Amino acid sequence: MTVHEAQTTGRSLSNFTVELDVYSGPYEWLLALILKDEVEIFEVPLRELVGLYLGARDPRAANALERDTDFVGSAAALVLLKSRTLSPALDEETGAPDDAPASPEELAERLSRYLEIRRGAEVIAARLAANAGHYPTAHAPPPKPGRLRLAPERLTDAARRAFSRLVDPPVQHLGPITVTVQELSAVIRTALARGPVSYEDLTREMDRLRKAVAFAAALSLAQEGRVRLAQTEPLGPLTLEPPA
Amino acid sequence: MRERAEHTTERRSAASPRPAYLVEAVLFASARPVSPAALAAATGLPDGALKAALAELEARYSPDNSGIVLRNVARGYLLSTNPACAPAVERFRDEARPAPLSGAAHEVLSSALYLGPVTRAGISRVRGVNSDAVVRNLLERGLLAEVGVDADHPGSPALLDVTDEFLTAAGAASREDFAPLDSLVSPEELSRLRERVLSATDPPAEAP
Amino acid sequence: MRERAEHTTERRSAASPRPAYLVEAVLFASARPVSPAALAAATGLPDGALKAALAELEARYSPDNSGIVLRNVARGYLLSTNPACAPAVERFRDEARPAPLSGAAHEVLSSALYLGPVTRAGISRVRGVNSDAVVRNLLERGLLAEVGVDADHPGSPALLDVTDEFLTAAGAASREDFAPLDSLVSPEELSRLRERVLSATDPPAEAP
Repeated sequence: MTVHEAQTTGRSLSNFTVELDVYSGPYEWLLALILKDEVEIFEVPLRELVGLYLGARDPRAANALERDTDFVGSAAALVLLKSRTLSPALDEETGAPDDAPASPEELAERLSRYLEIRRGAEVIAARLAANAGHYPTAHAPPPKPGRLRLAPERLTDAARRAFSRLVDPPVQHLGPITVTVQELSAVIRTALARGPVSYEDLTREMDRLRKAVAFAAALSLAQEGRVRLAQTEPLGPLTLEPPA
Repeated sequence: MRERAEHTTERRSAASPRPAYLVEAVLFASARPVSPAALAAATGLPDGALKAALAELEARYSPDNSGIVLRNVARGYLLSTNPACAPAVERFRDEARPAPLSGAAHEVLSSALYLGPVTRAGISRVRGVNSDAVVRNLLERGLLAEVGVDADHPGSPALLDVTDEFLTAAGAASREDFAPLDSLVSPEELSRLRERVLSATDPPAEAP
Repeated sequence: MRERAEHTTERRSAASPRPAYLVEAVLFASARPVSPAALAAATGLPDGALKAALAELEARYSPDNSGIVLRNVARGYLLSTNPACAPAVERFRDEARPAPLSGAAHEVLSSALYLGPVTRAGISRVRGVNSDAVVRNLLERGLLAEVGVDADHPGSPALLDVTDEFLTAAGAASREDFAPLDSLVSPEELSRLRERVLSATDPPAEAP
């Protein structure tokens, strides 16, 4: 551990802010907002997020290493959460998918309805795009004083809502995290001792969650310079190589 | 109303701005669509004169004729800048065009438009994923609103529907401007989908 | 700015609304007089074209020709309603229902009510999202006001607080009429809140 690491503990990412379609503000809030369902993880472009971090990264900063470590740690958590969101919701007790269709008939029915709604969404997207750029008059007089009515309950509800975001959300409902980045880092390093390995081979036997964490671990090792990631074409096979 | 109309007519004999000018001035002062009834009340114009004034203004404020356009949206009339001039307006206000909504948001709006009023749970069921965060975002943007509660369900969950702001943003005079849901997907496509699902989930031997 | 203007000129060759339309749109979207320099910057028009556009608009928006008039006032050009149409506009304003406030606006107001006077940055930090646009709207509506500056922070950012008009709208005689803060949030939340607001524009202090 370096002297810098010893001196600066926690909050290393506190002045990193992000501008995304779904959220703009301090990065350290994003995770909390996601866990509280204020921002849907599904909509957070992780790749863009990593790009923003790399763009804002200052390798000469005193706590650069700590910041990198913190970022990789939290980005790995986001990958984990996103992979869970993408897998079907499982009922904790029975392990059965939540609200599953009772019959193939019902499944077909639901998918048909979803297809229609999806088509409707495309129509709406096109109409909103076609009508963008209409700006309203700036000449509307302010309403007469005293016309506006504010409900005090809505104000106190809003205060409760906004102010309670400051406390870390409960994460128990996410269930135990049974695999860690450290574990998968060890797996990767063991594999690398025998030479380059493709991500696909490495993760072939793994479940979805482990695959996601392995990916985060590979990124983390690459950040630390302990692994080189090679990908010859976009979306092509990813190869992990020992450092030069 | 009648009294006002007479009053205005009387006064017009003196100063008398033309009917179209009165409507133009009122629309200029409103950032939201103004219903024909509200226009009539403010200007004191009888129905025929109001219609004629609006027709005149629609020609005057057409996209080919002006930097300001008149649109019939959300059951009312609204003047706004011509989108062809939007880059100049955005530079002037030093504001970027708002980012387009996400695909998830479009699906939630589609659910509310076609199935609304509908609960959050109803939207999530149709989409197959929890939609609460997207709904919250659309409520904040004023494109969805809570319009009542579903008293038939435990906890009386709120019912959501699209707003006039949504209709305005989509350039729609009313929800009837949107093609009906069952016209969006062809019967052939639906039956192909059905076949695929049933053959994938049901062993053919078990089919009756 | 220069670079932007050149860029626009280039792009106009494709779609090219007429110069007068560009100026018209910018004036429509500005509540304040716009100087010729600002018009030129926004529209990318050279001096001669801008003068010609303004002359065209002055004829179009003269008191005899329209419900909207173009005025050349001390600091620039301003569109406004034709005074002859003022009674109709006034009646409209009397009857128009004020636009309801969004959930975001309620959160910003409650932040100012309970934590004010507070800076824009403080509000944004408490809510976790940039709140500048919402704050601007509430300032325009007279529900928030700048009541001083925070001299302890770089740039001396303005301090915001709720106004008397806000209290009237909420039917309250004073801020004491609202439920106390510690009845709304837990002690843990309260201490986080204080930390958050006080850290305001500085990078937050290192954890203890």
